[in-house]
Amino acid sequence: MDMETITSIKPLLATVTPLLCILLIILSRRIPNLRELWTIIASLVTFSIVASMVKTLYTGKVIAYKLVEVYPGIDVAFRVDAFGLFFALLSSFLWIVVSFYSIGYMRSLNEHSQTRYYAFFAVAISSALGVAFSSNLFTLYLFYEILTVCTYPLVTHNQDNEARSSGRIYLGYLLGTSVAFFLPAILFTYYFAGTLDFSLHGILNGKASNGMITFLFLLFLFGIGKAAIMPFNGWLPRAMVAPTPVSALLHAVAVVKAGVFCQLRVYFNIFGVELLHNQNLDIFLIYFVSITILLGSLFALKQDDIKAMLAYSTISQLSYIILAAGLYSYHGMLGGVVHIVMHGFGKITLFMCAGSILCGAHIKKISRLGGIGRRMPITMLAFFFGALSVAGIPPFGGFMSKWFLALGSIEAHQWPILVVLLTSTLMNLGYFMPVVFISFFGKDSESVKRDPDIREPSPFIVAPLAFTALVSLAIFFYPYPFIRLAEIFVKSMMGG
Amino acid sequence: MNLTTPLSILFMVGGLFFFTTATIGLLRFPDFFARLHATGKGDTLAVLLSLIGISLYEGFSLTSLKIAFIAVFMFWAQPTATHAISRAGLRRGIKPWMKKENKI
Amino acid sequence: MRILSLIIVILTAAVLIYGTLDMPDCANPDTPASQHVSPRYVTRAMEETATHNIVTSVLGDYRGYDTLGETTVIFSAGMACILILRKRRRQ
Amino acid sequence: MDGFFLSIGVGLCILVFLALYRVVFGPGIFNRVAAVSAIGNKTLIMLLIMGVIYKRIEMFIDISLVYALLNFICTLAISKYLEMEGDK
Amino acid sequence: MTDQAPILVILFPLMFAFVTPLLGWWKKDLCYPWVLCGLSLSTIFSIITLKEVLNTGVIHYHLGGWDPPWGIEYVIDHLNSFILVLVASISLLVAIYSKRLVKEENPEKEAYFYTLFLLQVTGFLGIVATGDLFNLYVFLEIASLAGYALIAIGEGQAPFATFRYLVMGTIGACFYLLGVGYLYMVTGSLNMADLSQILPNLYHSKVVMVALIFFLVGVAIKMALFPLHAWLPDAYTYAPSATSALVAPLMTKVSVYVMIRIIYTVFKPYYSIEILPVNLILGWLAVIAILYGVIMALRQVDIKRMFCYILIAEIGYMVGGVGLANRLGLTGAILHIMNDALMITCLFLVAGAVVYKLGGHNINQLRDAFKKMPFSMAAFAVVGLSLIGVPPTCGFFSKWYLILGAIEAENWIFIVALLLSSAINAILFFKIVEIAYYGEASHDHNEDSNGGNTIDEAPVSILIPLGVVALAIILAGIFSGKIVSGIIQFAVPPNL
Amino acid sequence: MFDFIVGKYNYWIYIILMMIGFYAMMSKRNLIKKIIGMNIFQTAIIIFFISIAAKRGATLPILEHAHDGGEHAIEAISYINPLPHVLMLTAIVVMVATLGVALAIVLLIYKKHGTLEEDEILKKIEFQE
Amino acid sequence: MILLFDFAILIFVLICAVAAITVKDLLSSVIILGAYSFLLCLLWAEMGAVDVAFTEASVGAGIGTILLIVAVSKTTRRSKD
Amino acid sequence: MQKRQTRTIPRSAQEGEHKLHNSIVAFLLLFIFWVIFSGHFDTYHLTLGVICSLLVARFSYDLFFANVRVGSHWLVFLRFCAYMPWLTYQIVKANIHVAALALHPNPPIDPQIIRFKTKLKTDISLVTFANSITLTPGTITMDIIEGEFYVHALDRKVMKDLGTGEMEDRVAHIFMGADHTNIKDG
Amino acid sequence: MIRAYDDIIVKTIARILTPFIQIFALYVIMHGHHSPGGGFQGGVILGASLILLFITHGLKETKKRITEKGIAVLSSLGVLIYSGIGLLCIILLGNYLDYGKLSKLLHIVPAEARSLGILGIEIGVGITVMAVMVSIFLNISTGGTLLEDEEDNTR
Repeated sequence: MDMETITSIKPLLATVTPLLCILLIILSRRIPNLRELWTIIASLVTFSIVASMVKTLYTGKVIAYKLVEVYPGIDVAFRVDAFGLFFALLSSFLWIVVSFYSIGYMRSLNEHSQTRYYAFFAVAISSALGVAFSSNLFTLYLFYEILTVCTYPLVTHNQDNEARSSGRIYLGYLLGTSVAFFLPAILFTYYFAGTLDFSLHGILNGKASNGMITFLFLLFLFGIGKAAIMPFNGWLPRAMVAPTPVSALLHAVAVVKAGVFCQLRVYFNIFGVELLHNQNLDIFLIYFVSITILLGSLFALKQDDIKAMLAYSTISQLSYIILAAGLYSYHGMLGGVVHIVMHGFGKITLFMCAGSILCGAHIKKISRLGGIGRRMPITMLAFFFGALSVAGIPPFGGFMSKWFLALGSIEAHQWPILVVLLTSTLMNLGYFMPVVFISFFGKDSESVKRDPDIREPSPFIVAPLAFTALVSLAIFFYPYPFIRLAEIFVKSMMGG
Repeated sequence: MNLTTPLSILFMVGGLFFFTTATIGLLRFPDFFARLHATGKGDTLAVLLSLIGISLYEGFSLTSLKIAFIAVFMFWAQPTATHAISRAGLRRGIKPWMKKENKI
Repeated sequence: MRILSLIIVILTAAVLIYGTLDMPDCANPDTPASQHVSPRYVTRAMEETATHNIVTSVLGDYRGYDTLGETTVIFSAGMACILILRKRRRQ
Repeated sequence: MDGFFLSIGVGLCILVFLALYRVVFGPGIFNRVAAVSAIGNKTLIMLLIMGVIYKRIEMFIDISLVYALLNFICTLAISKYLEMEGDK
Repeated sequence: MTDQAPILVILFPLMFAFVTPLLGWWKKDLCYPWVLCGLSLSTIFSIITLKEVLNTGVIHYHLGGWDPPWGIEYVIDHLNSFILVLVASISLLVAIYSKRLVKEENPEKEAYFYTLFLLQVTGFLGIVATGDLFNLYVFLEIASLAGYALIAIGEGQAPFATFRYLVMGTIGACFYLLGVGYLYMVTGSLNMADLSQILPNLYHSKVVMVALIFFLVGVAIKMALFPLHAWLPDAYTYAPSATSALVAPLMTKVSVYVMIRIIYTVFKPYYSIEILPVNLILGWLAVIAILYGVIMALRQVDIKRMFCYILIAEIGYMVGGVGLANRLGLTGAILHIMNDALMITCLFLVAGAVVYKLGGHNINQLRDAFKKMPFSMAAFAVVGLSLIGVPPTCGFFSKWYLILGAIEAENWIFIVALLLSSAINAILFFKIVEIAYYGEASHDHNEDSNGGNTIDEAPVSILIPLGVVALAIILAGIFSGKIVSGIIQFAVPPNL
Repeated sequence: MFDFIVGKYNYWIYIILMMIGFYAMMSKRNLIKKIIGMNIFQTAIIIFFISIAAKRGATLPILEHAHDGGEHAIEAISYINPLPHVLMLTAIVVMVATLGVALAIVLLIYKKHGTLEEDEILKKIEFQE
Repeated sequence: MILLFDFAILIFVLICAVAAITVKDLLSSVIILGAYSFLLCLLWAEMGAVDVAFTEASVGAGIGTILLIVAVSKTTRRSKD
Repeated sequence: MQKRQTRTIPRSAQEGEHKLHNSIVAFLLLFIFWVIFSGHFDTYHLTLGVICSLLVARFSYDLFFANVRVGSHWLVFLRFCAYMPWLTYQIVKANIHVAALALHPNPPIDPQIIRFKTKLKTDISLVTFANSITLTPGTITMDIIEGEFYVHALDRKVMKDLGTGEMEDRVAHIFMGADHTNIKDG
Repeated sequence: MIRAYDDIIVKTIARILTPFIQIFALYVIMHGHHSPGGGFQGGVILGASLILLFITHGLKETKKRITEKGIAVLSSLGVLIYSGIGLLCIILLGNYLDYGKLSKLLHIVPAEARSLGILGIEIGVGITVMAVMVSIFLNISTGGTLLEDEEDNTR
C-alpha cells in the first residue's frame, strides 16, 4: 500500500505473546492460580503491545514485519493498518475481560481440562491477532485455518455426544468451505494477479475477466465460512454447546469477527471497492446479505434457548458489517467497520449474561427466566444494556454504527437497505425485550421458584459483564479511538 | 578327408540310432520300469557313441579329454539316476507290468 | 476373473505385437543395439581388461556395479529366506 | 560336415519332440521323470553339436557337463522326494 | 572425500548390511547401533552431496572409471540429491524408531531384519542415484526383495498379502525390464542421458512408444497407481510396524521419482506429453486414484489400512502433478514427494506406536488415545492437518503448487478432486480424532475421564523420530519457499 | 508377409510365451502355479533380450586367437553383442532370487493356512474375520 | 543362429510352457518346468549366449527346479488347476 | 517301513598316515582334473589350480575314500580298466537287445523281479556291481536292502544270464585286493 | 527331504562325485575369463554339490562339514570381498570398482589389474552365491528349523 511503512517487530510480538503464554500455562498446569495468572498477564501484555501501535497508526503510517518467505513472492508477513489494528484492539481488549470471566465461570461450574481450555484459548487469540495483522491473503488464510482448528477443542470442550456432533458440524462447515472455496479462490487470485499482497485498491483490477471476477467473488463470499452468511450459517448455533466464555469471545468476537474481517479485507484490499462497484457486485452483495440479516433475526425470534437466540442474532448482525463492503459510500463503510466494535461489546455482554444466568440459576431457556431479574439485577441490567446496544438504540454504541450504515445506504441510494435495517432493528427489539421484560416483570417461573439459591454468581463473572455493559454505553459518548482508526482506513481507501 | 571323419560319422549315426530306439522304447514299452530300461541303457550308450564321434571329429586334444570326462560322468551317473528312479517307483508301490499269464 | 485376466493378457499381447512391427529383424547384424555401445566392448575388452570372455569383462568391469547389485540381490534373497522361515526350536 | 551335424541335430530334435509326448502326457510322475532325463541326454549331445557348428566346442563342453551334472542332481532330488512322499 | 560422496551414500548402508548378520552371530546388541551408524553416515554424505550439487551443479560419478555410455554412471542433480537426503534421513528415523518394535515383534531375527532393512534402504538410494536404466532395475529388485521379506514376517495374513505383492511386483519389474529392452533394441544404449540424446530421432518408432507404455505400467505397479493398487492395502496393513513405516513412504515416492525421470529425462516432454497423451491418462488416473483412495479410506475401520488408502490417494496427487506437465505442477509433485514422504512416515510411525502400546490397529483401539499417548496423538494431529492442507504444515504447500499448476493446465477436474479429497481427509481425521479424544460414544464422559487418565506413552525411541517427523512437517511447510527456490526449481527440467 | 513373420519369429514366440506366463500368474489359483507362471514370464523376457543380441554370421562373444597379440584385428561385427547377455545374467539371478523368496513365502502361507489354493485361502481368511 | 534349430526349440519351449501350467499335478508341473529350462538353455546356447546358457543350466534347470521340488515336498502336490 | 540303514561318511576311517596319504592322492586327482579342464599351462593358472585343488582336497578328501584305505588302489584301478571292455561289450549287447525290443512289432516283454544275495561287501564294489547290472542287458537294479539285490529284468532269458553270477565274480575280482574292512560308522 | 538317503549306490556315487563337482565349480569360477562361466555359475555349482551331499547324506552328516554359522559367514564374506575390492579402489584414489587403480598396488599394467580385479569379484560372487543357495535350500527343505527330523515332530 502506498503509505509510509515502518518495520517493527510489534505485530509479531503481539501474535507470539499468547503462544508463549501457552508454554507457561502447560508448565504450571498443577497450580490453577498461577495458570490463570499467566493468562491474565499475557492478555494484558498483548493488549498493551497492540495499543502501543495505535499512536503510530494515527500518524498515518503502517507497520510491517516480514517473517519468512514460503514461496517466491509470498511471505508470511505482518502488516498493521488501521483496519487490522482496529480488529486487534477489540480482540485483545476483550481477551482481558473474558479471561477474568473465564476464571469465574470455569471455577463455578468446576469444569474439567481447564489447562487445555486456557491453552487453546490463547492459540485462538493469537491466530485472531494474526488474521488482523496479516499482510497478504496467504498469511490471512494461514491464521484463519489455525483459528478454525484450535477452536475445535474449545467448542467440543464438554466431550459429550452433543459436543461431538456439534464439533463435527463446526469443522465440517468451516474446513469444508475454506478448503473447497477459500483455498481455490486464493489460488485463482494468485494465478491471475500474480501476488497476494493486500493493496488499497485491490489487486484484481483488470487482471481477470468479468466472469472470473464474479466467480472469485462467489468463492470468497461462501469460502469464508466464519462470516456465517446464510447458506453456511449452520455451524454457529451448533457451536453454542461450548462453555459460555468460549461462545462469548470466540463466537461473538474472535471467530466470527475474524470471518467478517476477512470478508471485508478481501472486498476492500483484494477486489477493491471500485471493482466491486463497477461489476455491480456490490448490489448483489448487499441484497444477498440482507436476506441473512432478515432471516437471522427471524430465526432468532423463534428460539427459546438464550444462547441459540444470541447466535442467530449474531448471524444477522454480522451481515450488517458485510454491508460495509457493498455500500459504496463513505458512511456505509465506516458504519460497517465500526459495527465490528459496537456489536462486539454488545454481544459479549449478552453472552456473558447468558453464562452468568447459567452459573447463577442453571437456566438456559428464555421461557424459564420469569422473575430472574429480581434475583440477579446486575446481570439482567447488563443484559438490557447489551440488548439495546445490539439493537441500535441510543445512547448505546450500537446506535452509532447503525446510524452510519443508514447514512451510507442513503448516500448509495439504496433505499431498500434502509427498510431492511429498520425492520431488523424492530425484530432485534422483538426478541430481546421479552427477555428483559419477563425477567424483571414476569411471574417467577417454576425453576426460579424451586431454587432459592439463585443469586448473582461470583464477582469474577459479574464484574466483567457489568464492565462491558458500561463500555457499550460509554462508547457511544467516547468512540474516538475506534472511529478515528476506522476513518483513517476508510479515508485512505476512498481518498486514494 | 582323413580317417577320423568317416569314423566319427559312423559313431554319430550309431548314437542317433540308439537314441531313436531308446525314444521309441520310451514311447512303446508298457510300463514305467520297462521304459526305464530303454532310457537307462539306450541313452547311456548313445551318449557315449555321440561323444566319441564328436571328439574324433574335433581331433585329439585336451578337448577330447574333457569330452571323455563327460563320458565317464555319464557312465556313472546315468545308471545311478535310473536306479534311483526305479527304486523310488518300487518303494512307492508301483506294480511292475507283468504278462497276463504271470499275473495269476 | 479368468475372463478379465484373459482380456488383460490379450491387450498386453496386442501392445507387444504392435511394438514388434517396427523392430529390426531377428539376428540382423546392423541393428542399432549392436552399433552404439557394444562395439567398444568387443573391440577393446581385451586391451582394457585382459579378458577373453567379453561377457565376463563387461559383467565384472564395465558394468561391475550391476554385478554388485546382482550379488546383493542374491544376498538379500538368502537373508530374506532366513528371515521368513528360520525359527529356533524352543528349548 | 556341418550339414551332417545339422542333420544329426535335427534328428535329435525330432526325438526330443517324441519324448516330449511322455513329458506332457506320460501317465504319472515317474514316466515324466524318465522322459525328462532322456530329453536331458539328447540335449546334452545337441549342445555339443552346436559347439561343433559354432566351431567353438571347448566353450560348450563346460555347459554340457554342468547340464549333465544338474540333470543328475535334479533326478536324484525328485526320486528322493518320491521315495519320501509316503513317509510323511 | 567429497568427490566420492555420491557412491558413499549408497555404499554405507550396503556394506553395513553385509556386516550386520555377522554382528548378529557375534554380539546381537551391536546390530542396532551399527545400523544407526551406517544410516547416519549415509545421511551425512547425502547432505554433503546435496551441498556439492547446490554449489557446483550436477555431479557425474563414473563407476569403475568408465565413461558413461559404456560404464554405469551416477548422475546426481538437484532432484536426485534432494530425494537422496529425504530417503536417507527418513530411513534413519525409521531405524531409530524400529528398536523396540523389532525387539517385540522379531526378537530372534533382529540381525536379519536390520540387514534387510539396510538393503532396502540401499535399494531406494540406488534407484534414486543412478543414471543407468538397467542399474535402476537391479536396485529396484534389491528394494523389492528386501521389502517382500520384511513384509512377509508380519502378522495375520501378511504372507498371503506379500505373495500377491510379490507377484504384482514381479510383473511390474518385468515390464520395466521389457521397457529397458525395447529402448535398448532401438538405441543400443542404457544410459539415461545418452538415451535422451538419441531418442528424439526415433520418436516415430512404435517400439519407443511401447517401451514408454511398459515403463509407465511397470512403475505404476510399483507405486500402486489406481487400477494397479490392489496389492498395497493388504501388504502394508499386515506388515510389521517398522517395515510399513519404511516401505510405505519410500517405495511409492521412489517410484514416482522414477516416473518423473522417465517422462522428463529419458523421454523429452515433447514426446511423452505432446505426441503421446501420457499426461491426459495420468491426469485421469490420478483423479480416480485420489477419489477412490479417500473414499475407500473413509470406509475402513483399521487405521493402518486407512492410511494405506490415504497413501493411494496421495500417489494420485503426485502422479497428477507429473501429469500436469507444467513447471508448477511438477514443482508441486516434487515438493509433494517430500511432504508426502514425511506425512506417510509420520502416519505409519503413529500407527506403530499405537500398535505397540494399545495392541492393535483397529480404530476402536484408539479410544482415549489422546489421554494415554498425548505426544503420539499430537503428532498425529499435525500430520492430519497436513493431509487436510492446513497452512503452516507442509501438505498445504504442495497442494498449493498442484492447484496452481492445474489452473495453468486448465485441468479443473483435478482441482475438484484435490479439494474434495482435502475435505474428505478432514472428515477422516476428525473421525479418528473424535474417537481418540472422546473414547466411546456411548460412554458418559465423566466415567471415561476417570478411567484411562494415566499417561502411557510409547518409549522414547519411538517418540523421538515421531517428534522429529512431526516437526519436520511443520518446518517443511514454513520453509517450503526456501526449498522450492533453492532446490526444486532447479530440479524441474528447464524445457518445461 | 511371410518374410515379415519369419523374420521376427522369435519375437512372436516370446510374446506368446510371455502371455502364457502372464495368464498363469493372473488366473491360476494355485500359488506354485503362479510361481511357475512367473518363471515363464521372466524367461520370456530373457528370450527377448537374447534375441536382440543375436547376429547372423557372428560367433560367441568370447575372443578367439587369444595369444597372437593383436595380429587379428577384432571386428565388432563378428562377435555377438555381449551386453544383453550381461543384462540377462543379472536378470536370471534376480529370477532365482525371487523364486527363492517366493517359495519361502509359499511355505509360510502353507503353514498358516494349510492350503495353496488362492480361493481356499481367501475363504479361510474371511472365515477368520 | 541356426534357423531350423531355433524354430524347433522355440516350439518345444512353448509346448513345455503350456504343459507346465496346465498339468494338474504340481510335481509334474515342476518337472516339466525343469525340461523347459533345459530347452531354454539349449536355445540360448544355440543363439550364441553361452554364458546365459550356462547360467540357465545351473540355475533354471538345477537350483530352481530343486528348490521347487523341495518346496512342493514341504507343502502339497495337490492343485486344482 | 523297513529299518533304515544309514551310512555316514566316517572321518574316523582316516587316521594319521592314511589321512595324509589320502589327501595327497585326492589332491593329485583333483589337480589332474583341473589341468585337463583348464587347458592353460602358465604359472598363473597352475597356481590357481594348486590352490583350488588344495582347498577341495582339504574340504572333501574323505569323500573319495570313505571306507577303504588307498593302499591297493592302483591295482584295483588296473583291474577296473581290464573290466571295462567286457562291460562295454555287455552294454552294446544290452542296447541291441533294447533296440530289438523297441523295434519289435509286438515286444516280447515278460518282466520279472529277481532277488538275490551278494557276497560283495564294500561300497564301491556294490556300486560297481549295481551299475553294471543296470547297464547290462535287460536288467535294472531297483533296490539293495541289507545286501540283497532287487533286480527288474525284462524277460526270463536275461534273468538266467544274471543267475550265472559271472558279473558278480568279475566285480569281486576287481576289488579283491582292496581292504575289505567295512568300518562300522560311528 | 533332508534325511539321509538309505541307498548305498546313490550315496557312494554322490560322495565320489562331490569333490569333482567342487573342483569343476572352482574351475568355472576361475576361468570365467576364457570360457563361459564365472562367479555366479561356479557358485551355483558349488552350492549344488553341497545340496547333493545334503540330499544324499542327510542333514546331520553334512552339517559336520558346513555349519549354519559357516554358511552365514560365507554369504557375508563373499559380498564383503566384492565391495571391499571396490572400496580398495576408492582408497587408491580411484572411483568405486575402478580396478585399474589396483595396478599401483600390484605393480602390473592396468589391464592385468583389471583382469585380477574381475577374478577377485568373481570369487566373492561365487562364495556368496554358494552360501546363499545352500541356505535357501536348507531353509526351505527343513521349513526353517535346520533340523533333520522336523517332520517327525510336527506330524
